[in-house]
Amino acid sequence: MNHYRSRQTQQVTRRRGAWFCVTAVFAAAIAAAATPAAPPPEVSDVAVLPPSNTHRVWLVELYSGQMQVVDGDSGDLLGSVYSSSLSNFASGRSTNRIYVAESVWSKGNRGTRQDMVTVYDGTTLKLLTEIPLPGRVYMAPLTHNFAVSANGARGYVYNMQPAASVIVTDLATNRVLRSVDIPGCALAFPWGDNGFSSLCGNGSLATVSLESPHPAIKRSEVFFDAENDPVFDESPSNRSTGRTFFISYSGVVHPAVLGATPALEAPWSLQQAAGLQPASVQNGTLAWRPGGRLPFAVHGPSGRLYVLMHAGEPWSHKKEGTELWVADSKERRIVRRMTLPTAVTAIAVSQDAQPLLYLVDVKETLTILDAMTLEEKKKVEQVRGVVPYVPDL
Amino acid sequence: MNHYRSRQTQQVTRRRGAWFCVTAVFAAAIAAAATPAAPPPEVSDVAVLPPSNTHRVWLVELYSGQMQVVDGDSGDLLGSVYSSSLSNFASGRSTNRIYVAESVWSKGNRGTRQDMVTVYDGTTLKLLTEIPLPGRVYMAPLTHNFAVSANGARGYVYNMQPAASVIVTDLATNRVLRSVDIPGCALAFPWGDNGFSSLCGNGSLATVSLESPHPAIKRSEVFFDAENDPVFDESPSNRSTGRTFFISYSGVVHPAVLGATPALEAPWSLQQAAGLQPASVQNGTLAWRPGGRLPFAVHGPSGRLYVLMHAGEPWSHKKEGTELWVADSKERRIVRRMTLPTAVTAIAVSQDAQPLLYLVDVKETLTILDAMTLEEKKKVEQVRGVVPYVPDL
Amino acid sequence: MAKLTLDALSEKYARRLAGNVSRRSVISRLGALLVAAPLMPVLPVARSEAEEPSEFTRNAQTQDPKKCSYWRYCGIGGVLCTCCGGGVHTCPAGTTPSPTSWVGTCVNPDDSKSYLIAYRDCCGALACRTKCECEATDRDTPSYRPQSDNGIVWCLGLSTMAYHCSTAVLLGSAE
Amino acid sequence: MAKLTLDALSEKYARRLAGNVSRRSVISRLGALLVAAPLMPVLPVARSEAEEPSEFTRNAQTQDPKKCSYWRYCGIGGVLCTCCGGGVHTCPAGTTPSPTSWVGTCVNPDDSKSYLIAYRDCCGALACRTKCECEATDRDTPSYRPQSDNGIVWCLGLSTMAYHCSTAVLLGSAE
Repeated sequence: MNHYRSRQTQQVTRRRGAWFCVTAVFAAAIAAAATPAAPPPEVSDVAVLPPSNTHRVWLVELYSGQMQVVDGDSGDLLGSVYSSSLSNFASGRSTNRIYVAESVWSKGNRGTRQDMVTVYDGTTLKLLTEIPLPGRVYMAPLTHNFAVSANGARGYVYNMQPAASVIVTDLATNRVLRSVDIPGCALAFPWGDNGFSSLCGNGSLATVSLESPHPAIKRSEVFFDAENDPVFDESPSNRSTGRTFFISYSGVVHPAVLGATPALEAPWSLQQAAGLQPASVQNGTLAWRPGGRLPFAVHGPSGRLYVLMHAGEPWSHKKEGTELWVADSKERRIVRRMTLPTAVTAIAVSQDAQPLLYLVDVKETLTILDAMTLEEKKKVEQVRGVVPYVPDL
Repeated sequence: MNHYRSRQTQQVTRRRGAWFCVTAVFAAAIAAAATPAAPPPEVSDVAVLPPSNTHRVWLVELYSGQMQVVDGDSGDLLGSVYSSSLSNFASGRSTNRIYVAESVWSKGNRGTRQDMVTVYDGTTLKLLTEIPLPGRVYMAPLTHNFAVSANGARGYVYNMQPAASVIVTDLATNRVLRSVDIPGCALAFPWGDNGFSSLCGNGSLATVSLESPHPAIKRSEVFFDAENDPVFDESPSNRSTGRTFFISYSGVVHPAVLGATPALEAPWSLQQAAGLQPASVQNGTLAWRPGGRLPFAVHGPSGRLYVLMHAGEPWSHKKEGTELWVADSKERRIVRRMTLPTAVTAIAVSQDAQPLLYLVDVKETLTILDAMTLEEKKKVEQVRGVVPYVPDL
Repeated sequence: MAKLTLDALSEKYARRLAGNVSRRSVISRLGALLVAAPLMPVLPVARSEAEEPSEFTRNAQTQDPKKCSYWRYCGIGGVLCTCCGGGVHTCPAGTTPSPTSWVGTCVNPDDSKSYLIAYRDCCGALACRTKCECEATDRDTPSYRPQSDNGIVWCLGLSTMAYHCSTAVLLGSAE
Repeated sequence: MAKLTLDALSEKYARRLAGNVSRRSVISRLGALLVAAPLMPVLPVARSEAEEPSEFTRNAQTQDPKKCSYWRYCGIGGVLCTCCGGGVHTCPAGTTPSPTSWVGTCVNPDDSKSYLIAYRDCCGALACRTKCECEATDRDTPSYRPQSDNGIVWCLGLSTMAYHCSTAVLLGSAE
């Protein structure tokens, strides 16, 4: 359970003086034994990450902290980024920067609280700077607790103390720009470079444009039943296109294109798209329902929507997926249902023309599939409590 | 692997004003529905530990931190004490205080290093104070990296930066008294109230009496072969009686009574005590050898010495025990050999007349045996990376 | 972070509020409160008056408070304090009850009556290491309805934020 | 903590020291150094000149540096950097080589010759999460002989103390 292990290193002496003494005693004998044919000694060096590609995936430990940068083709671990517990990770444009929104206490479980965005270089993984924050929500991490604008220039940190707000940071100058109150709402789904939307407790969407110095909040109509059939926090969204699928616990998909004026499209049912009855929200009714830690992934170019489904009653939205459903989101049709041999908690998909689908299951194995054929390409075992993210999404 | 889980709690409103509004709306209806027969509401309270007894055992997570106080009779968890990673725990007299020697960085993996002894009340487990330290060895924790005198008045913190020293703290006034250099030596085995001994790299013992304001170091003769057959760091010792068994990797027991002038007794072989040949230190020679994380425990009143043994070659001293050997240390005779169904990494034994033996195995199960009959009394599963300590030893 | 001192107040009012309305309705009304304006009415999905018992309620028991199926835990999420040196309403030594709690309504299978339960976290040490981890997600809502989201760490305002375990305090009858 | 800057020096001298003496002898001499006075001679247990290979040496391989049995790892303890984005002598991105290292002597089974290996930790992030954990305890001594104790965290003196993984740097021939 704890993977810290002792290791063998050595401090070879305590005092220079002592060394010279040793040298004097043995120098003659050693000099005679020199082997001129020996290979030149290796030098300790430090790796940099290979150039980023579309098959890079992040494995984030939600609770204990630390993120692993993994190559999706080989399954190899390329490097790790430290974080404190309950942190959020986000990428700059093309993963040139890695941002960690974290809360650290000066004495571990006590002392002074320090909220910050910690900035790492995306290639060397070196810590570049820390941006102190006036606050940050402290909770089991959600993707949209912390997000970065499409061009990588702004960071949005959801805060709740307990009034809800989004702290906007300038990632060029590494400072906080402003805090925007979002009463009754939560999270930040960025769209483009100059704004974000938040989900609200009454079933609407709040949209904040940052063009003006005093950003106004625009509220959408109520478009889902937040009491009886809320949409997932982890509804999938693309920061560049604004294309978002707000998906409810019962499996109703509310498509939207986020922007200064969000376009909300007519909802459809995942179950109906599979030729089944829509799932009921009545207690005791069994149906295929979406669920898990990260139950959704969208391949933007093809419009394919991947969903973890399980047979369950209402409010079973955290149950892992025993089937993978693949929907054509344009045709609103389930094009594939696949039984998962081990229940899966979280998925992500790459955004290129030969996309990879990443699945982390309850046995802590990462399985990498061809996202089009669903053929297995790679398995990595013992990934230990992580969820997969495709950065720069 | 990570056992932090999200949980359900609630902040019920954001603004008092809003509450009053709600109250106004619903007050009448609610008042009418009051149920006078309802039981009085429970109140949230905080437990204190039951009075300590001889069957209390500590389960210490060596790497990630945190210690669990467990009742050896029931196997129940009584309470937990936080620590940072790679910390040491020690008890005051009769466990009235719990001391944690720890190193904390102000930003988790970076920032300012803070070494301290953190003091907890042994009954309420409340943090009482922190004693700042000028340093502390940072390593996979060993029992004698940090120890407290028999009367609970002094703490001894082994330090290496890289010069070796022991920092003596006054646990009545919660301050550092002095630092004693112990060149070439390590650890602190306290004896009585006014001194400690350390093991040295040449195979001798260094003894420090703290009666005088300028403590002198007395060195013993060399009594073991530190190069080829060193004695275990985790050699068992009793702070009140000074009775110590320095046990070598090959299984040679060097009995000692620590004190201002340590009494070193003639060594004996565990294997010979079992009617076998002594184990060789030659590479490639197979023999029963002691090994594990905490391979030894001594029941003081009876003089019984419990040892984890395995079949192995030299330098296999970290291999877990597949047999438990029970020695009568007075008669220098193995009185019992028991096969362990699951390999055991660490043991401890209570000091009373009906002693309990605590074993933690590689499957992370705590097994509690009657230390006299070796009958199983209790099993606690999923104890997760801990070692057992009997406090006040 | 802002010090939260609404504890007694919130439980008191929540209890009165919940006195003769279902837990769902309470959530609905409190949830609506969080939205300053406009208060769009949300029509709940039509359902029968006598709703089926949830999966949790069907499997609840009253004998063993160290099991997730103990009746009071219908809305709990986290580690049970009963396994950590605490009790059903008692924090383990050295930890502190969280300043706020959520109130749920659970059915006691012995008398088939509904009772109000306050879920109160104990904060202090690291998460209690035990097998007793439970997650009852009945009406566990997303973060934009934080009043019933079991993901938020509500140890806020205490000198330590570390979550240790959860209690289920009986407030009284809900009927 | 004292900043350790003996790195280059220590490796250099250790290598020269170890040039024609066995690793065991080096340990012995360096160990003795740590004792200021008196330098009591310790008589090693009698052993033959041509010692049997250790269990590690008998099972060593030269093909896969992501396995504990890779020949250079005869004295390693911890997580292999080869599994963590580093290499046999390369720290993963974002980590820093420890300022000190221990020098071991390992036998390459391909040519049956002994080579000097510096075990150098990479420090920075938390411990690398991987299956590649190894502990070769050949001549891993107790803490009172710290020069060969694999329990001590030697990231001392760096701005971060956190251990991430271990490398095995080939220094040259030991024969």
